[in-house]
Amino acid sequence: MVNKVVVTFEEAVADIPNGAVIMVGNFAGPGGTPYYLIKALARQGARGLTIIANTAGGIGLTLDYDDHRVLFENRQVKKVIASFPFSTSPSRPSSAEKQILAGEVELEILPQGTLAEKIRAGGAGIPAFYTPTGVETVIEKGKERRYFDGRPCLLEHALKADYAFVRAHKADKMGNLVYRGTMRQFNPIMATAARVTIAEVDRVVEAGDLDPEAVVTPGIFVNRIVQVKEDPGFPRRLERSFWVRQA
Amino acid sequence: MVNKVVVTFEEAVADIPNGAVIMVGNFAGPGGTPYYLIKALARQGARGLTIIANTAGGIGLTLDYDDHRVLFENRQVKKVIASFPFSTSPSRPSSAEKQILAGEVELEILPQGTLAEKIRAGGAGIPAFYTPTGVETVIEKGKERRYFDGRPCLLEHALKADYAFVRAHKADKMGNLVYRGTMRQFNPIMATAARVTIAEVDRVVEAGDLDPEAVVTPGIFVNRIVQVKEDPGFPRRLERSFWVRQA
Amino acid sequence: MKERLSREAIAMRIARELFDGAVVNLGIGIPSLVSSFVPEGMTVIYHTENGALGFGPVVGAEEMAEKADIDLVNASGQYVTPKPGMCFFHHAESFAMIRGGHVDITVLGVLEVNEKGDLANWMFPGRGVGNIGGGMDLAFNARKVIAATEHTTKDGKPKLVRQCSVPLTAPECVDLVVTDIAVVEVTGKGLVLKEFAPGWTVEEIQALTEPKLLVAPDLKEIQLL
Amino acid sequence: MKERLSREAIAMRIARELFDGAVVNLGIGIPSLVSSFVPEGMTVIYHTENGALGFGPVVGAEEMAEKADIDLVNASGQYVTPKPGMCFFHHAESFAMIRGGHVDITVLGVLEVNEKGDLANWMFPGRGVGNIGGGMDLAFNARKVIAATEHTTKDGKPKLVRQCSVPLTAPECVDLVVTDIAVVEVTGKGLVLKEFAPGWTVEEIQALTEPKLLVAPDLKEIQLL
Repeated sequence: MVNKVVVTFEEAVADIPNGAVIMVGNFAGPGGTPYYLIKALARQGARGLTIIANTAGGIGLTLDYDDHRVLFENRQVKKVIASFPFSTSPSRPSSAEKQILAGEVELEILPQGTLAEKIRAGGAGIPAFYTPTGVETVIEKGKERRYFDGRPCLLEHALKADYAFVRAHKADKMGNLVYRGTMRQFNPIMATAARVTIAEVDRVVEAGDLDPEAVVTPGIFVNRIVQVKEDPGFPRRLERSFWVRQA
Repeated sequence: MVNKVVVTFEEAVADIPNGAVIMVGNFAGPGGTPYYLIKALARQGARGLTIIANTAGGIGLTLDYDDHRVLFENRQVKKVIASFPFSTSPSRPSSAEKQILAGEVELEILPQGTLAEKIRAGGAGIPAFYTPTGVETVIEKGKERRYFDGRPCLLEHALKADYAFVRAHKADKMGNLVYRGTMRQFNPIMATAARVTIAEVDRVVEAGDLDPEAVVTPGIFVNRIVQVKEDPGFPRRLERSFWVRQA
Repeated sequence: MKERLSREAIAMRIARELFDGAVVNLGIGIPSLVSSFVPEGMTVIYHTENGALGFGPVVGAEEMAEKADIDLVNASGQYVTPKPGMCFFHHAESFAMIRGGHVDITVLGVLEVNEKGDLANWMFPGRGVGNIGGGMDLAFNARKVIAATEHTTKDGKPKLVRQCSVPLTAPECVDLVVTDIAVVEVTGKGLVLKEFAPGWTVEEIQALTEPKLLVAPDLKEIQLL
Repeated sequence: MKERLSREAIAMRIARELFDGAVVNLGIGIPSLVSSFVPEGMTVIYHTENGALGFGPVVGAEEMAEKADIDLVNASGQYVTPKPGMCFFHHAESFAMIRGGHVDITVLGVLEVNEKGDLANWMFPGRGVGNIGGGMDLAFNARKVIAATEHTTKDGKPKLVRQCSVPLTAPECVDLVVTDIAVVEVTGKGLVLKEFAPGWTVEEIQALTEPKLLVAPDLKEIQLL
């Protein structure tokens, strides 16, 4: 039987070498962020990393918590590819922001939809695609412009990674993942685009315990599964479903 | 309240003009084929149609039934874009096959993955993309070749349609669709790529009656919903779930 | 100085642009207030970049203890509420909706808009950095782009300008600008003043606007309801 | 004439190429028989183009009345059975898996294979038409492509040829050819004969093969189990 469960977060990230390219699910708060995998990587200490994520960590949009900003604080990152890399509060710049402005970390900024589509392309074997987004803006710099039906578009290339850290609600032992509400964000596409995908989940169940119609990430995309063991204390009501019927 | 339900299949296809481009969900048998919408279009009689579908109808792979082959029999089609256009039985060529070989219907044949990705691109606002599939085959003819990381790829353009005929299991009145097993095939992507998407479903339910985590086609992609009123007699066990647990 | 519309009143005016069944994505700031003013009985389907459609209102401060859940948030990270008929999807599907033209209306904040409808709104003023986020895809691809803004900056400088001085979000994307003193339509001929706030004259509005305003034949006072 | 392996025996030999957890897509004909010979205790995850992974065996003739359901079929339209851990997805996701290199092994039928591993299998012989279907994406993109075939055509002509005479499915895609008399590996140096059917000599196999066969140092008789 296939069983992808790894007991500890330490084990799950142990083989990540210096210089690895890592995708990290993340968007506007701790929901759908692989919190413990990030912390384990901070302890593990691999350096010279390239991080692909929506933010560069610590943007302070909502809850203040330890997302991948800790990797910047530890100076483990050499490059970040993101759409929302800067703190929303000028008075509290993030570690990433300071390192980017000091030239210590390289930033590639992308429109969010282009970032998502590049990751999807990486998983889908599409080496490159055209998108209208970004023409005549800073995003166009260095990119090929081409017209389709008279509309200018930019050529964008696929993104792939060595590792993807994804956060899901439940996993079965074969690696099938289901999410909860807006947890999905970048997680399902990142799971397809990395050589090794590691999923942090609330609960591991047996194959057959997940509704096959509701599986979002097929198990073939997941290499390692780690179950969360403690409650980080974020507002969350796992006992309550988001499925509400009409009154 | 949004309510996209249309009572009859006749009404649902009434406005389709001559020359329309229509995507039709279809794959290896009647599962996921919008059987009654096709029949209604055959009765409605619009001509000069372009059909985008996996097959050109009547391939005889499994059950012999009236799929979009009836549109060819009626001589309503001028062009078909498909990956599997010919009958698998040389002794029983389909209507489409005869018309294609006689030069009466134009055929554009595509690899199935390229066909699917072109439709997905049409819905996703991606005007064109590169794929490795088809280089150095008949598919390359007239297409731009470009190398990515040394691998030759072909430029493929998005496909869009005026109408999409899709088959789903259930719809809520807002148009959210869930499928059943392998019904999905081309249906969810076609739903995104047409100006008007018409869904044929087993059952219409109220908003809130579908699990939001299991909705595959968001309602914004669906314009009209028609509920099937009779049993066409295909082998089907709607009372039985495909969700099986370990013994 | 004449009275200007409040941020809420700007949002109220924008809410009049919505229609039943509209798929709407609201940016942060004034745009986020629009959802409070949707007419009774009209269904508006809200889209959020992080993968939800058709969710309900933001969780109010008083309900926080009972309803806040990090797994149900909008693109600003605000807790929102579940609603019958909503659904979830991932980021590539979410932006496939935006890029594919399936979002009917987006309402975005503004640093500058010019007379061609170029929008600049992503660079933090004075910081030399900024977040592109989902705004660029929305500005390029939503069917209708409404810019929501005060008519002038805090130091009284026009935000409707001849030439944008900061990096663009998208060229020629804005359809309608709703400010605290005017409603201005972007047309092929230039900016057309369609509506004015109570008490404001064309000349007074023009004085706070860099490009020359054309005046609509049916110019009228802004109606909020 | 010496005895040749049955279609089932070819499938048995191919089953030995599978591994635990392998993601496998089987074409129609001989390839579809492979699933019957997976060793006990090994989990193979079957992929079908129409959007399922991890489903169970084909419904047998005797179970048809009880189990056939048009909503659970494989790419050949055969009814298959549900299995714990399976999942469903749409066609674009299905081919994203194939194109993205997530299918470990595909087993495909053959009209002709040449010494570079070019595969031709989509044109109906003699009809001048054919169905590309999902085979082209699989041949181009699966991690390992196994060609399953009789060694010669019905009229005794070699199917391992110097130059393909019919339109290609994909160039340089085949890794391993398993026939009714031999197992042949496609290498940068040419075709390498790895295994022979019981009783067959290298010379006899070469006589039915157009390109020159290199002989593996560890040449051995085909083992089926």
